[in-house]
Amino acid sequence: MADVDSFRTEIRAWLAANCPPTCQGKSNVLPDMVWGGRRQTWPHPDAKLWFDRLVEKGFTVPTWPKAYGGAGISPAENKVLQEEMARIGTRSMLFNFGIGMLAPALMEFASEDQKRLHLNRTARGEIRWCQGYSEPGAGSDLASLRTSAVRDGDDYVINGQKIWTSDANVSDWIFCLVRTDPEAPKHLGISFLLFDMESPGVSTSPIELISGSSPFCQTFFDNVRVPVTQRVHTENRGWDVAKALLNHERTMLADGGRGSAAGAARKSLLQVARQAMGASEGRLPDAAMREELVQWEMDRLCYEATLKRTMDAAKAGKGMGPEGSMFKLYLSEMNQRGADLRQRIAGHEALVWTGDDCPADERQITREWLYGKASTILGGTSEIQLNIISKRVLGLPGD
Amino acid sequence: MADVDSFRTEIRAWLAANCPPTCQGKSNVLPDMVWGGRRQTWPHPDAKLWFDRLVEKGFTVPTWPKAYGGAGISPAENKVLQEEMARIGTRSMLFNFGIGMLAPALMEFASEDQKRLHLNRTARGEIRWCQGYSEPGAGSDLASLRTSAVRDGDDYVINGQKIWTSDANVSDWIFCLVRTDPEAPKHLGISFLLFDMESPGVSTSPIELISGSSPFCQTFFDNVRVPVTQRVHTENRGWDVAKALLNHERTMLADGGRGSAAGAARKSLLQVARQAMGASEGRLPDAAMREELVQWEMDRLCYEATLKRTMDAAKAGKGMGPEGSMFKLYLSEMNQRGADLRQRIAGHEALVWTGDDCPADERQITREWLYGKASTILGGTSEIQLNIISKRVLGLPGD
Amino acid sequence: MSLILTEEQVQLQDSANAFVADNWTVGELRKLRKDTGKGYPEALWQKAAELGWLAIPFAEEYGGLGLGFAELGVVLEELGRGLVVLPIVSSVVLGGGALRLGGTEDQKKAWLPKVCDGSALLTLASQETSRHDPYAVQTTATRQGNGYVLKGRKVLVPDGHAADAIVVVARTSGALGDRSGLTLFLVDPSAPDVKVHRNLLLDSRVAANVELNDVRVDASAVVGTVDQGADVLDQVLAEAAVALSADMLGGIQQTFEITLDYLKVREQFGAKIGSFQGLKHRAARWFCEKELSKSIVLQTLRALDEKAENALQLASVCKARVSDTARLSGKEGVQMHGGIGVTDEHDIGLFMKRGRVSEMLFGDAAFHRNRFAQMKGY
Amino acid sequence: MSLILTEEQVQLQDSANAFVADNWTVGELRKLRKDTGKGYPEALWQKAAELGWLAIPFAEEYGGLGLGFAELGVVLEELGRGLVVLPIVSSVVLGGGALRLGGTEDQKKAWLPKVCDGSALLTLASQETSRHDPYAVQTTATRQGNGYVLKGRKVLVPDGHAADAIVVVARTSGALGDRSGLTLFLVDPSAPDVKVHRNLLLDSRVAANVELNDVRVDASAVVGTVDQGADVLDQVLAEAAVALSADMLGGIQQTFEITLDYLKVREQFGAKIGSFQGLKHRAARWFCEKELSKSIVLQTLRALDEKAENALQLASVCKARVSDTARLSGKEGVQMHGGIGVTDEHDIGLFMKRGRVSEMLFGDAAFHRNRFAQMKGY
Repeated sequence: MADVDSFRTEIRAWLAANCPPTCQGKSNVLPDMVWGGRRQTWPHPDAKLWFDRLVEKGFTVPTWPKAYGGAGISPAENKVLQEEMARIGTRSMLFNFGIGMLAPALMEFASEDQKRLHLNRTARGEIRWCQGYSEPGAGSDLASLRTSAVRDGDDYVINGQKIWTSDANVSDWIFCLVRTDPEAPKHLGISFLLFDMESPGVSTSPIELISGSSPFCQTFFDNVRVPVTQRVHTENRGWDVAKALLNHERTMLADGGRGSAAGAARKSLLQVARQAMGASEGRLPDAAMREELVQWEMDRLCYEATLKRTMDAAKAGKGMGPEGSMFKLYLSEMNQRGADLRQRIAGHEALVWTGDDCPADERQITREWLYGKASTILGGTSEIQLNIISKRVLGLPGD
Repeated sequence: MADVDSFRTEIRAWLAANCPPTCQGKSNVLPDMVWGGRRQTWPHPDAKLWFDRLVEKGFTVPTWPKAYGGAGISPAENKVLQEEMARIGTRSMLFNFGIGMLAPALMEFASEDQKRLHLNRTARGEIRWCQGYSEPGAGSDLASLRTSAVRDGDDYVINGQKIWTSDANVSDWIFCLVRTDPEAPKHLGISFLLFDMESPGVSTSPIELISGSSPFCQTFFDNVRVPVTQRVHTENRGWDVAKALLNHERTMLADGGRGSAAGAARKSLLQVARQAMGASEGRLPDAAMREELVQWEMDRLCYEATLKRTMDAAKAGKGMGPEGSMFKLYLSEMNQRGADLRQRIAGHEALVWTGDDCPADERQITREWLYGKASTILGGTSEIQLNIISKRVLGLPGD
Repeated sequence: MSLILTEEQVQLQDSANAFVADNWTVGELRKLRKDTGKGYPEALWQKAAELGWLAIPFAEEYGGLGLGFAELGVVLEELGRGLVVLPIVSSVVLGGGALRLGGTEDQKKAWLPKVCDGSALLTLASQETSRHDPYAVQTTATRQGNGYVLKGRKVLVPDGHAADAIVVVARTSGALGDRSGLTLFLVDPSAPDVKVHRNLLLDSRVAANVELNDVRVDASAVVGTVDQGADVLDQVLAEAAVALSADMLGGIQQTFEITLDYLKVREQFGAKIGSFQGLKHRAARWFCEKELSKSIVLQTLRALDEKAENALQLASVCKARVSDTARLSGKEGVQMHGGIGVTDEHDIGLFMKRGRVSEMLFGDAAFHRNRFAQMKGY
Repeated sequence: MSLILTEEQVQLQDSANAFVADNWTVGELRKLRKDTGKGYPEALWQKAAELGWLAIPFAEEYGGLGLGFAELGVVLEELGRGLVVLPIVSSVVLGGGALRLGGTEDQKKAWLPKVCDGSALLTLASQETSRHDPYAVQTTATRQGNGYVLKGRKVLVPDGHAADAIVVVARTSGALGDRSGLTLFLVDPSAPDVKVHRNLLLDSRVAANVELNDVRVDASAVVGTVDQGADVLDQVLAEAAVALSADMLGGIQQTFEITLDYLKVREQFGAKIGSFQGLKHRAARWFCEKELSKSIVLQTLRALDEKAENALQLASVCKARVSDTARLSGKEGVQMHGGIGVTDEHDIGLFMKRGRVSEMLFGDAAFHRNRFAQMKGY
């Protein structure tokens, strides 16, 4: 505890000396998130200044080793750091797919040179990463991908097409699964490459969803040349990297969902209901809807308890493992159901797509309901999660 | 129409001349059902007299050909007959598995001699039939049955075991699936036999269910000799007969359920609820339960409409076919849900199994709930019905 | 009452089916998003009128065909199957229906022939609250001289922006929520004190919010009996709920068939996805729900025609069941299509959107279960 | 509050697990059907007392261990896993709990040590209506001299036939359904004007109906405050609902595991039935429900110990969720076993029956959802 206390003192002093007053408190000038990369812009020079100081100390990714751009501090120390930053109303803003998903996989599979290069650049916010996994023909059967990488001297030549590439049109680099051996069994002919999205032959096209425009893109590769040195792990063993990365993704989704979707829904479901149907003797007058709302709220509380139990177990040294699939399954379905309820409760205003006589809030409810339809499909369908649970958690035999 | 009218006149005259007054009206002496067979008893000699007269006219199975014990009348004429009997409060009482299930299969597959013998005896109420299909190891995979029939001269020698044989301990004859070729693919080594339950080597043992004692039995065959002439259809092609019979069974279940289970439940669900929870301002006070009750009642109405639509289509000459599976699936699940609801609504009295201070009605509710658990399993599980619907109705590919 | 189609009804079905195939593709809905006019294809409207569809439920003396909901349902089901956008429910069932049920002879003579030949579009302005609640009417009609002054705001008036006349529900007595005290008025939407806001709904159909800022109408504008408007209103809304259910049934069936086809061709993990029990069993259950929905629609359409005693109860059973099945269909249709199902490019999402709007129009499943419970003493 | 077991709790779990393995088989339940005595194995009751389990939630001054519901829950979960029949919830949580929360010093001294060492069995007589409704109390307690006269009829009194003392809820003022006006009394069931009817429940546990025919009690029999009995009653019933949830959780887990094992060995159509997606996906969803149930039980047990502000709300969430999961487990457990599952010979039906009774005790899911809705302003 003495160590932690002295660390706290140290951090307070550093924050006092380095965090500009404009970057603290409720009305600070910081952007919500810094995605990084060549397109990053800054709403205020102080935000950039503060970000540079965070980078310098390794505080954008505090628990990473110093050699890779982190601060090399322990989880306990990081907790103190986050508490102290929260105390003065500031934060470390860097967030992108490179940190939560790619980096853990690189730590496990990349060469030392690759780690030094890519982890450092990621930690410094120099690269915004996107993910090249799904393909139009492959769907849930990810490993049946067909984008080809053919060896030509010291390069691979890439041809093919990816889909559901989030933010491909604004990202700098991609981590990408390609087929390097079309003859091998499907899981054994895949390699994992990193390359620049400005390479000649790369183009992107945004996907319009049922909810309107979206961050998702289709990405096309037309004779894109990628140096062999940018392959992570052994040739044809990219599926090992992919699997590890998917596990991190599910964990991130389960945890990330906590603050955002469920939290936002909680605040407003009862409010939406009261606004739409009023109250009769202090109760919601529509008993059928009330029942559905209460069931949802109870499910949410039970989900929260389960997340807490799992985190407590993790703290006690028991890893999450394949139960991650349970969180992805349950959270996405619960939020989808919540969005559905909210839209049904909101009534006629939520049916309006465009119109001059309707509140924007309700129109937003409808877009969220529609966007939520993607949550049980993208990032692994509910059916895939059910397969994973029954196979890897319950030990039931394959089909 | 003229024909029908004259038939009606004829029937009225016959009824007036033949139906004893004691067998008419609300307080008649007739038993609910006549199962037939050597154990049949008669509550009143007039009932026996009336039954014999029905048999003589072929009116126990009016639409069967006269050669097989029926009256050879058309469906339209049969409608008139039933209307006229209902008008004076009498009925034809014969009911057993031989009529609804076995007979249609015999009509299709049996030899002329077999038809004359067995259909006539069935029509006259001389045989109560039971069904030897299921086996302990086979379950839903009916065709994997192992009861063996080995040819020995002009006989088969049967060894093995059946389960879920309804009323085996009080039946006269059994229609039974046996394996005559253990080497053939499983559907191609089965034969269909008819034999006497008093044959040496047949024994039965009743099955106790979670709801208490039951009509189901286990049936054991220990070197039972059955003449080869009692085989229906070609050797090793008994599965054809079995399939036809199962289709008739599902149709019978779907139609039979109409009057009994669903009807009985309809009468009492709301009553049970009012008795258990009273009313507040004319409404059931428990809104959550009310919602479940209403959903159930609506499902029941939609089911009834579907049954009617199918019957109307059948009348117009469009057969039922594999949709029979839908009725078995939906009806058994709906009734199970209804029984579950009734038990939950009835509250504490329905929790009592035995006790001197509790009404028998509520105790009955619990037994029905438990017995209903068998309805989605016996006669083809819900899962089997789902398979049949997806394959035979929807045309989806096999697993 | 037989629940299968007569020969004439089968012919009508074939003709509606051909009409859709020849004149419309689901993709037209994407164009309607940018339309700022009437919001439906006017040429098709004219063709539908020529085929006599708008005349189906009206008496011959007003230019009608003297047929019933069984026939109208056949047409609506086919149009729903194709997601065709035409204001039939608005004009024929809602506005025209109010006049058919409650109109004076003068009103009928003035408007019904035009409804039948498509030269006028009528609709009904009933709803005021977020959720359907037919007696929650705050719009007032105050007696003044030989007429009334209407004041209030209506929402979700189907095709209200394109209507030639709107039947408005207003309160002439009683308190908010009372069944009695409602009166129906025929209002000219081009009158100076009427303001119509055009809203594009999420399924590319259009509804309007209508402001009535002290609108003066003559006493001859009253449809039905003063203070007893709910008698006509209940019937009209039930008929609209059932007519819409027929449209929804078409959408449900088409969603099911499109998805079933997809299950038979799409491959994953080296097999057709329709061979996976996980999807197969869900498809089989969905099939059952679809069949039950179809049955209750057919039965209720006929119950309306026969003026069956339990017609209003059945209307609630029908709308509740079909709404639930539409929600299930939208959900399963999109989910079973996977990624492609959530793109705007694929049609399946359009079916889900139409089903969703219809689910909530004229009372959702919760509303109708509650209403049924009240009627039946639950 | 951490939602994983401490080392001591893991030891307690191991010891309870061994206790069940050494002393009990599920099949004992079939024997209890014919038992006409206390309805539970008295030798085991004594052993449970010796292990200190009955003393867990009581203060040391009354012979207790000064532990909490987290510990009691661990024991009850293991007993529930084995379907052991012991009146712990009756004596320790209901009767003993009422005294712990509301008893006078004299009452506690007289009874709690005996509850702790198993020499006395207490219980609570609260319910009167078919469905759980704690304020629907018609039993009256009328002041007379230095005491009260109790008159009424109680149902579903857990282990009431074997109790040495029963805490009876009676109305001292107010109207039927009022929360205020209830008072708790300690009643001797062997008193001449008390009549106890023994009922065997469908899961082989026993409950009694208790008639109170003008039973005289002293003023010292009052537990807690006159007219304010609901304060103690609400807490006791919530604690009982949560304790029972722990027992149910054990049953749910065992049902799941038995069924999972069956899916892995039973063959049909040439394959293990657990390889069919139709069953596999249902098992996976059931797994999720089971895990959620486990989490809410662990959280609520701890919330009771910490006297958390939202403990009563959580108790309702807990009982509602666990009741729903128990129903699902009973249904899926039996259905996935097929024919053998509906025979009396197989154990799976016994789990379903226990789950069913527990589902309805101390409020079913509908009751608790409604209660939660009221507490939270829905």
